[in-house]
Order: sequence, then structure tokens, then C-alpha cells
Amino acid sequence: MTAAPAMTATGTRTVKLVYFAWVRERVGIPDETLDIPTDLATVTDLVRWLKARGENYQAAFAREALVRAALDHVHAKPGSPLGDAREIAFFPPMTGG
Amino acid sequence: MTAAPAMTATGTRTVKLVYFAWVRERVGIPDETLDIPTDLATVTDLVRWLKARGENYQAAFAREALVRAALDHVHAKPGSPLGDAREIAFFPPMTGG
Amino acid sequence: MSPLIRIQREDFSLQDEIDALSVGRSDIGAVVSFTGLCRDEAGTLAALELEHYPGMAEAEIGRVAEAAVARWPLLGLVAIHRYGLIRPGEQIVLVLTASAHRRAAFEAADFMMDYLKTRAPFWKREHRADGTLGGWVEAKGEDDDAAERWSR
Amino acid sequence: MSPLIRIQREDFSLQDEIDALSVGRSDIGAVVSFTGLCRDEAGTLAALELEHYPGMAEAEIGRVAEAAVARWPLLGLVAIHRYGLIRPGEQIVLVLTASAHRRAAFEAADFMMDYLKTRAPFWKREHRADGTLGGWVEAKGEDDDAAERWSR
Repeated sequence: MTAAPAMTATGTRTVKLVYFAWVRERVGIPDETLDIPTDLATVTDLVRWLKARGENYQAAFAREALVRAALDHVHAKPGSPLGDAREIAFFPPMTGG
Repeated sequence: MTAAPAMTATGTRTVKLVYFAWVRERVGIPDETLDIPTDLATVTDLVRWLKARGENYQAAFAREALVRAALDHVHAKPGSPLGDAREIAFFPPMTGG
Repeated sequence: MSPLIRIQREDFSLQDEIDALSVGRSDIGAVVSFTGLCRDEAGTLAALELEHYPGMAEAEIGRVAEAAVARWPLLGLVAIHRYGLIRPGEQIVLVLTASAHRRAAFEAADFMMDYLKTRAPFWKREHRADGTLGGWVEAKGEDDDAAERWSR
Repeated sequence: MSPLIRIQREDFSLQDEIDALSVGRSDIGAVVSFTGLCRDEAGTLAALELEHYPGMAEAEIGRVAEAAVARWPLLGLVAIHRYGLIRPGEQIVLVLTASAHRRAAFEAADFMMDYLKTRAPFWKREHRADGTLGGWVEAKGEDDDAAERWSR
């Protein structure tokens, strides 16, 4: 990821959001590319911004503590800074193995 | 092992002694059948009786704490009673696995 | 020593992986394998469907493997995780560790599985024998507790 | 569940043993294997000679296996120990445990190996590459310590 985030003049940047398992089912799509405000500092900020966008996000993030996130393929915490992450994933606790 | 130990009128009984690894090499034979006094109470009593029989036993049991014993295929301690064991084994600490 | 990580739909052969790891060498004294299988005690399961996060699955298992390599003197480390539909009795996951001595091989395999359970981005759902789609399998708190052991 | 114990001169196949344990079942969720191999890091070893106490070897490993079965909810337990001449890179010992969940399978295999090392009547000596007979391998205090863990 050497390219700089795509910034717009109005203070947004473009990210890819990906969803898995029942988070994907509730959002209704496996992934989407969105322009998000650059002033969203943390994972939690992004979650709350998404919830304001529609009922599908509200359903997916109804219990915020239950949804995990990853920034560019690395696990993140609710308070983790979004930084310049290009791919942001949301999913339930993992049940592999 | 349902047969009773073979007792003689003079207070001895017949046992099979088996030796392994360097205990076997020092005693000089893999096994032997001996009449041992019935008044030998413990594994240590038997070891000391054997050491009185010859230099080969003295060499094998020079450091008594280094030699392990089994009575009828079950690990025994120096103070374990010989009971009516028919097969008594002596060997170094095990190095399998 | 570079860990071998594979995320695949196909089944795997433990014997092939052990052979690839150990044939022709005489420095390995201990090999530990863990194989996770699809269970169906109730007889109601047609298959487990394993969804995964391509890219992150390889990356995250690779990070866990590097942590194991840094912590134990390993001579070999393999982790294979399947995705897709897996029927009862079939293999899901394999972890294979090799070392000169048994303690490192046991601990590293145990560590790998605890972390795979809690950190590898895979999610299971049930396809029932009656043709209906079951729910997503819920994560177990005991898995988090198991992973937590290694940071004490 | 009855443990399978084998004391044999011949080599063994991990895959065959796992298949025998698990094929056609769907109650097993976890299989752990431990394979002990003949090492020769210095390049001076022609073979290890393993002497054993026939009769007691089977009996003692059987007792250790029964202790494992009593302690963990196992669905399968296999222990195979070879004797005779074993060359560098060859297999010496196999322990295989199966359970519904991974913790029991890991712990039981670990326990079995610790006890095999300290209680199974086997003794190793070295045959050197230069044709001379090496000494008997000495027991390690750390093996006793490892076995002691399980009584705490």
C-alpha cells in the first residue's frame, strides 16, 4: 500500500469496506467502496457514522462490542485510529480452527 | 500368576531375576533363576544379598540408587516389599520415548 | 525456518505434510500434529460452511506462525486451514510443528491452535441434514481464555 | 474406549493409525499426534539400539494409557514404541489421541509422552558411524521434572 489515500477537497477519503458472516448478511452486501469523512478518527467513529447511514448498518452494529474490525488485514480495537487504512473489515468473533 | 511361590523346607523360594541395559552387562547374564531366602523383605534386601554373591553384582549395584527395579512387571521402590513376586527385574533409569 | 501457510478448499494429507517436513533430515527429534475435524454428534449436520477473509487469513496465520517461530526453537511449522463446505468427519485444520525436542513441538502446536481459534478470520455456519440453513456458530469464551494463557 | 498399545520392531505409519482411529466417525473433533524420531545432529551416529523389557513394556504403557483415559474424555488413544536398531531420521515412538475437543487431545498426548519417557522400560544405546559401540544414553532429570508436572 504505497499509494497515498485518495483525498477530496471536501475532507473525505475513499476506503473499501468488507463484511463477513452475519455482519455481511445484515449489511446486505459483501463489500463496498465509500467516501468517508477524514475527521473519523477511530474504528468506533466509523461504526457510528455507518449506523447513521441506514437500518442495515444499525442491525449489523446493534451490539457494537460484538463486531470486530480489521484495518488493512490487521486486527483492530474499537479505539484504534483508522490512520490511512484502505481496506476496513467488520466481522463477528472468529470461529475457525 | 495364580501359582503360589515355590517354597523349600529351608526357607528359600525360587524367583526369576532379569537384567537390562548396563545392569545386564555388568551382571553378565540377561536372566537367571535363583533360590532366595524368604526373609529378604524388600528390594534393597535382595540387592544387598546379591552383592554378597559376587563382584559382578557389586559392579552392577555399585550405586544402588541408580538401579531401578520392577516386581512382576510393576515398578518398585527400594523399600517395596518383595511379597510373592516371581519375576524381579533390575535396570537403569529408562531412556525410551 | 520459514512457516508454510496454506488456505485452501481442498482436503490435505497429514502424511504428505510430515514427509515434506522431515524426510531426509536427522535433526528433528519431535513432530506434533493437530488435526481439527468436523463433528456431528447429534447426526443433524449435513456440512459446515467455512467463510474466510482471503488475504487476511494468510496474513494473520502468518503473523501467529512468526510469533511461534520467535518463541520456540522450531525446525518446521505448517498450518493449513480449509474453507468452503466441509462434511462431518472431514478435516478442517492442520497444524504441524517439528523441533529437536518434544516440549517445543507440543507447546508451539498448542499455541498455534489457541491463536488460530481466536484470531484467524474464519466463520462457521451449519447446513442441516434436513436441508435448512443453520445459524452461525458462536465463538466460545473458553477459546479466548485459552489464547490468553500464552501472554501470562 | 480401549487404548491400542503396540511394541514392535517394524516401522509404523501415522496415516494408517489415524485412519484406523477416525474413518467413518463424526464424534472426533481433535486428533493430536506425537512422533519421536532418531536424531543425529553431529553426524556420528549409525543407529540407536533400543532394548526393552518384553511384557513389562506393554503392561506399563497400558497402565499409563489407562491413567490418561481416566483423566481425559478421550475417543481414541494409540501408543506405538519400536525396539531394535533405529537409524537417524527413522521413527521411534508414536502417541495419538482423539477427543471431541482440542484441550483433552493435547493434554493427554503430552501426558503420555512425559510418562513414556520416564516409566516405559526402554533403554537406548548408540552405534557409532565409525563402527564402535557407544555408551548407554543417560536419563535426563528434565524428563522426571516433566512427568512430575502431572501430579501437581
